[in-house]
Amino acid sequence: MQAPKKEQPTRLRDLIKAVRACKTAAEERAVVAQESAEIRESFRDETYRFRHRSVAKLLFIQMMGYPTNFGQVECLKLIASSNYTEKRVGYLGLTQLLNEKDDVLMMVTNSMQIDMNSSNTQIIGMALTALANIATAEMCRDLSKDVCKLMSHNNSYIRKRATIAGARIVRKCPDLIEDFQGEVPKVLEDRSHVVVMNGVNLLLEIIKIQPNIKQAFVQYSGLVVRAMRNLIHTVHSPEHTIGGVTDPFLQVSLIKLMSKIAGAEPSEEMTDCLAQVATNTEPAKNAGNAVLYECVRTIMDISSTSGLRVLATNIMGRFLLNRDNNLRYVALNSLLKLVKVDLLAVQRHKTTIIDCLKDADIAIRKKALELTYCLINESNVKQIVKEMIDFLIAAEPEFKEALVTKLCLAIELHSPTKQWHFDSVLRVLTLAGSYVPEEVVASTAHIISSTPELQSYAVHKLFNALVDNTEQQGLVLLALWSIGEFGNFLVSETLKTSDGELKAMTPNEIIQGVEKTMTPIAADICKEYALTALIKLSVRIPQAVQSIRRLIEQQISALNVELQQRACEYIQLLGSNWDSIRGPLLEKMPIYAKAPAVDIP
Amino acid sequence: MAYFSNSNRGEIPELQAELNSLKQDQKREAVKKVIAAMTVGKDVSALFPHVVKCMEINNIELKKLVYLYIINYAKTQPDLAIMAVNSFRKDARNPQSPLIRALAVRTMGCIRVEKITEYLCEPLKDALQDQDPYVRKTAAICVSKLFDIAPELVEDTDFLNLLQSGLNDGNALVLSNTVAALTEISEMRGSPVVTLNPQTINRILAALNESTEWGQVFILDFIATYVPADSKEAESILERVVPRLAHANPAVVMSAVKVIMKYLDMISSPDSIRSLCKKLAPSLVTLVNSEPEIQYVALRCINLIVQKRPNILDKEVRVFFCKFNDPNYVKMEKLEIMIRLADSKNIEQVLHEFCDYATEIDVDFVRKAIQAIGRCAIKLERSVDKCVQALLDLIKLKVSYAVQEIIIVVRDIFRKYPNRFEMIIRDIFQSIDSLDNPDAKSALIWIIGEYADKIDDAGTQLASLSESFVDEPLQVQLQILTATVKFFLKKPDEGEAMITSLLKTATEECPNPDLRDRAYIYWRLLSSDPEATKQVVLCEKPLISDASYVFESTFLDKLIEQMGTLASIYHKPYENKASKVKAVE
Amino acid sequence: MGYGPSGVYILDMKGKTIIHRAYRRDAPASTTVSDRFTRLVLEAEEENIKPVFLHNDINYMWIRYNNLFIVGTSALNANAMMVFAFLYKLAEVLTHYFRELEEESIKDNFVVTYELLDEMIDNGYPQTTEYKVLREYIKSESHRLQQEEEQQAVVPISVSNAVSWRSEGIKYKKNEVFLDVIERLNLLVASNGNVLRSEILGVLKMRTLLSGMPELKLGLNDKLLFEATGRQTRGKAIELEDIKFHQCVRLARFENDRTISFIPPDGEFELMSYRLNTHVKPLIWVESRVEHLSSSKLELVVKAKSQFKTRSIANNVQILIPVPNDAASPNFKTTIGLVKYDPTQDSIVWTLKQFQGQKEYMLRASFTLPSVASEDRNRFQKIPIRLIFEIPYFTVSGIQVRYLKIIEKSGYQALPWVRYITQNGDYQIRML
Amino acid sequence: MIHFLLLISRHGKIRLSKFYTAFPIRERDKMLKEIKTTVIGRNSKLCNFLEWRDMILVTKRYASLYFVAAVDKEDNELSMLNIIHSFVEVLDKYFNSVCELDIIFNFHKAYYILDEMIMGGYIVETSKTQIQRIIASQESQFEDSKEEDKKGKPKK
Repeated sequence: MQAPKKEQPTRLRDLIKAVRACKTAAEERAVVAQESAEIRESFRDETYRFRHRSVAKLLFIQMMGYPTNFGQVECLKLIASSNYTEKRVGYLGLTQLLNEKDDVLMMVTNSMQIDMNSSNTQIIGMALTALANIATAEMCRDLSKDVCKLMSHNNSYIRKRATIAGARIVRKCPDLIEDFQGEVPKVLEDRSHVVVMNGVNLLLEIIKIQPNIKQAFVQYSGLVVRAMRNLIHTVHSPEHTIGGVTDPFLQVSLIKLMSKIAGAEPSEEMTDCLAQVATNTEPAKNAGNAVLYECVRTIMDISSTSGLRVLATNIMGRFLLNRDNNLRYVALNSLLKLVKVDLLAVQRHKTTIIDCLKDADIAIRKKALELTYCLINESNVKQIVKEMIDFLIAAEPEFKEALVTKLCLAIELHSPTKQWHFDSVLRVLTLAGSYVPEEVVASTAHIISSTPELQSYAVHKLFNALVDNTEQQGLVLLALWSIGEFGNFLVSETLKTSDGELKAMTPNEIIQGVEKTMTPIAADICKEYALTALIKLSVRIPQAVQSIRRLIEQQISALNVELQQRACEYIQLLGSNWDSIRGPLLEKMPIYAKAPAVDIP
Repeated sequence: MAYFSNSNRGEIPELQAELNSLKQDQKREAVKKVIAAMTVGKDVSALFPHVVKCMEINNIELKKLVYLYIINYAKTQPDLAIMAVNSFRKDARNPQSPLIRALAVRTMGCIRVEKITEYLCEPLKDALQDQDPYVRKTAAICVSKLFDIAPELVEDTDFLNLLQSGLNDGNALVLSNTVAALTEISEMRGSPVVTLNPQTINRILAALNESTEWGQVFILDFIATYVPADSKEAESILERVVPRLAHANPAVVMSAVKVIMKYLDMISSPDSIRSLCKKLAPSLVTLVNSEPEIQYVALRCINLIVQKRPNILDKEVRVFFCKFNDPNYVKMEKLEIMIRLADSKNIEQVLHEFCDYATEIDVDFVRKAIQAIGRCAIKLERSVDKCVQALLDLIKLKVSYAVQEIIIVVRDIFRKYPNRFEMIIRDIFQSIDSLDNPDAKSALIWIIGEYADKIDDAGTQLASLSESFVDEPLQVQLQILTATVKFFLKKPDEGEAMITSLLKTATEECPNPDLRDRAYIYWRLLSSDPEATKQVVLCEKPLISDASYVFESTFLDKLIEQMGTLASIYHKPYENKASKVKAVE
Repeated sequence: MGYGPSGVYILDMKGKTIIHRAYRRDAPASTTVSDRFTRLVLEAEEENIKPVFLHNDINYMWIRYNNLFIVGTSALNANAMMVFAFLYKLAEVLTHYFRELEEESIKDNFVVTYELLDEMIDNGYPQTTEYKVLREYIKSESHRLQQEEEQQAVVPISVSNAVSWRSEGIKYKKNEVFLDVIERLNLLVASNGNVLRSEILGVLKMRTLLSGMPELKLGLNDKLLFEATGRQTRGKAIELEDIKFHQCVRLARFENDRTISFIPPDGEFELMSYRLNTHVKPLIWVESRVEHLSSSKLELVVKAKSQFKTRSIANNVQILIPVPNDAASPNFKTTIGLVKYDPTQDSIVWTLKQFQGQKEYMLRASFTLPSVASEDRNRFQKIPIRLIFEIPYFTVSGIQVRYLKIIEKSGYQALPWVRYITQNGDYQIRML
Repeated sequence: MIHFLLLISRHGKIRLSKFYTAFPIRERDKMLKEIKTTVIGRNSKLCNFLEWRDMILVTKRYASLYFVAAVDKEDNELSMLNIIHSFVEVLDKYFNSVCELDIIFNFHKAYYILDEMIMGGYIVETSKTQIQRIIASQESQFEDSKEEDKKGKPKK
């Protein structure tokens, strides 16, 4: 039985309506499956009149996330058609239904080449668009010559599109850069705005791929500055003016290009030009702000004079106080660049920046956090860390992790005393121990181990914190390690501190504390730390050896190999034949000598 | 009806006017409109006084609407709710209608502010002794609400005594709700209100027959907290509980199963145990035929049951075969139970199923199926060859995530059957194309360390796996460390350079204190006495067994006692922290 | 332990709250629940979301009903089984009330929905959930109109009565009872014909049109009953493995002497369900063989064989055979029935109006396949063949109603009518 | 450069999706899902930029539609916001006060318009009048070809 052939297939509009009428995902799936089957059927007829309609429907189906592989070949057929509508749908289908990885794509190169030589500018445009959007390296190679030629086409519509197609070609095939490099000066002097802009973008693409080529373009800096001047001074065309700014998109591109071709020492005319843009651009509208923002970024990138930098910092200072979150975001972003060259300039905005830590917007908070972190030094660390810890208490989980990481790094880098360092980390661990990265546990362990006067205090404090917070993993790990290493202090010493007495423990209490971290639902890593802590305790608190053996023995059949390995080894070590060696074997571990590697972002 | 269409700004004053209308019909329509607005999330709290006034009219339908309104705002604006208190008190004394009396008490209990208590106590006391059972049961529940607001008040007055007398109520509805209220209050205060004795238990059990299905759940859950004095008492209680297994409501069945599972431990007669177990099986199987969500809960609990008493379902493994259209979460649970039920009689079939699942497309399901094959190999000594063969067949398909899972599984098979299946190692090496799963990588490294003397190119393999040692996650680092020590101990000539450089890197380049501890201990061991080190590192390790995959027994018992509850579904025993429960705003 | 839901929320498919009722203070705001479900719908495939999950200290327990999510919440260690049983019960009650449970019917009846939510749970403890009882004092809008003001609603005695499912004073002119015995066959068959699992799920559905408070006693050919009474079996007796009864049946009595005695609710209800795990040969066996599969063509040969007795006839048989999800140009050859390609199920549907016992039929099907294959084209072989059918006057188990005694103190005579039917349940035959 | 541009409805339906960088299908689906969940329900007062993977998402809500563009970190976020706005303006002009339904039923036209503004990840034209002119000329060719089709002219 053959599915009934419909002379007039469903219209796209009706399909969309039918899909919209579906109440559930299952209903929608059924409608789409039915339609897809009909479309598949229709494709079997080679003389089918509504192929373009079927492909249009597939575009819709694909957008909803359903498979449309079977329509790929049809796009090629449409592209090869001489009918404008069919060709247009075919090209759209090509870019939407196919992926760069699809083999079918190779078969279209020929049609595209024919179209690039069409007399119809629209058709040339379509082919160029397709190339710019999805061409593979191989297609780029095959069509590179044609595109190059079209960059000098007498129609600016073709020139601008060919230039962008060129950008794709150099990205996919860096070895073809030379072909296009030669076209660049022509394009930069094009009488059409957009062609110039696209030329700049092509150039930026080339520089991005081969940064060392930059030098070759320094010679254009005069040209670029001139183009920029023209834009600022003469009101070119109202149709390119947005928010009172002449062609802000082109301005942004040109300014960005300046940062790349400024060379070691930016020319005076360039710095003048930037200064002019920075002072004269109207900051009321988004378009102007985009130009200012780019200008600031370029100033910060090139080795510019401090005068220019002050100008830039002030603009960002203004942005920072603006109520528009977007401006504050970009301000923080640019200050992050500046902070590496001119810390002092940024310090002036410290209060505003720290305030941003409690902004309602997580994007702002994250940026502010990065920046705050950069501003911390030994003189302000106590104050800023305190504020950051306050934020930590109220922070939502997704922000906690970032905050904790930076917080701990800051503590580590700038702490005035080891005691303060330890106290601060402990506070963070107790509040958000599950978010603390492994490195923090490690570095704090090293602080304790390298600071004898801190050891007893630290192990007491950690033990007490552990007993109440067995679910804060970071805390548990640090506490376990410290108890293992310095457990002897727990039994021997009662400490007096500013906030009360830290009592000595009985061996039993200590072992019970460790046992709390070894419940059936505890993470394996905690149990691993616990086992090593226990074996070390066997020489630090020999009185407890019986209960230590009992706890270790519980793990000798553990499913986790590491746990089992440790438990078995340690039980061996507890054997009497090891009595004389055990002490030296498990004595205090050497201090970790390597300085912590800290990346300053 | 137009209630849900968007209405304009002038709505509130308009409604206010309608609420104050003299016509009852219009009033009622107005209240409905107010509630409709409230339902779609509009703030109509401004109308509070006007709505409350409508309570004065003696019409039950209108009253119900007003009550609804008050309940809704009671949570956010309790102070407003207090305004209605006098009307409530009046309604609570309504001589004609028990329904209105009960509604008033029920609704007042929902206004959770301390201030309400002074108005609530008296009507509540009356209601507890009302002649109508519907009012009494409502009052019993209300005591638990009151306890939530003002525990001291309840403790200091004789509410708890009054409530307890509900256990003697001849009406099953009152009795079962009293049980529910008592259970909750006991949990909130952290100690039982009533000390259970055989007489009370008897009385409560007697009410089972006449209770609603939910009442039966309350009662059974209550009984589950009781510890019978001896086997005899346990058996006699179970005699009354067992018929509940035939109830159509899955919650009744599950609670009955829970009581039976708990009491089984106390029964001494093997015959009784056998016969009870036999009765459990069909009920459990039926639960697996229910709606998927109920299946899921049942399967999580059955997982516990078969860990405790595998024989109950030992003939029913087919029930747990995955159907194509089972939701994923059901399939995963079924697999887990299939593993636990696999035995020498059904292994052929079970294995066939697992292999079938292992070629499905869902990655997690495939992994789980492979684990299942491994677990069967460990569990069933006599079938291990078949299981290993099945894994070998799967390796040949070279599906990356499957191969990696197989490595993990094979490692555990080695831990059960050392020196028996080394030939698999070759197949594994031939099929790996990438190792992006750290568990798989760790497993492979462990295998190399363990079989260093039997793998020709162990050194090369190990070296290449250790290449990025510094950047590996901790678990992989630890495995590399131990494996390299083993390798050195087994092939000292080949391994010396490797171990020296590794120990140096691990102690000097890696900041992790645990890793450094391990490295130092090995280092010190090796430098003190390499031969003795062998005794330590290569010491005989207990073989793993199926028992390794079973929950520890006290832990398991705790979960079984909580069967059907969330704790038993998460497999995390619930510790009573009643005080920790916060109000969610 | 043992808590029910602290709040009940009914949401639409996009996660928007339609109506909700908070019973306890740990019930989250409806926007919280709505947010969570909006996220879920966006984030995950529905079948991967577990029906129970914890988020921000709140446990969510949810079911999907028509186009709704019905959600129960708890911050405590709730009895999840009870919550789910309740949610399904709620859906059932609302369906009875509104005929169809969906977004519109709730919006059109929100007052009644509120009233029901209020009556069915108090402080998280489920209360009365019997539709027949509820409807006596919570009227739907249409009933209300007839009722009018003068009548004060009262709690029906049955709410707190021992017989909470039946009201007193019911009257019929003609007293009748209809009993349907319906068996569904669940079957899972491997491709080699091995039955992996077979199971019969039976239900006895009743419709009682009886006056007063009648006492009913039902006799089945229950093997255990015969054994218990020491009676000789005449004909076949069957061993019912797991029986579940409606709450009206006296369970203790049944446990004692296997007597099924009860006072029935009025009207339609499910008296009991049972399950049998006996090995059943597939009533209809279907085999689908891939004869030819290439990148452009697929040919299938399907064989269907009925294995029940010649005198029985299966009605409305539908056989669903999976095919690749990008199949095209279907072509079928068969001597009987109607064959259709149904892309919405990625299957061939072979419909036979009647299928007599002990017959065998063939179907040949061919498809073309597009040159660029869909990603999971060959997955169809992993999908089982499914069957739908109905065989009247026949039960697989052989269950029989031996008697249905009706005794009422007024002494009227009532007629019992009994029907038997067998249907497919989850009936799957694997291809590979 | 712009890696992709999306229009997402407030219920998470994709109304337009244009990729200028190729991602494997599975990866793409995953990305879409992730973006939907991050973008939808975001308070409109928050800033329009989000760091996501190694890109920046520039998002802006217009009534029931979210516009999302993924750009490189060194790109000018404010400028991208301007492009989105221009796109919206052109759509608005073309559809004569645009609404979501226009996009739903004429998504292909929206694609054609987008092609005239952005191509290969770069802005290809910034003048709104110019874009309108081109689109008009394309549509007249489209009408011509329809005529041609009706006459049943033989096709190659």
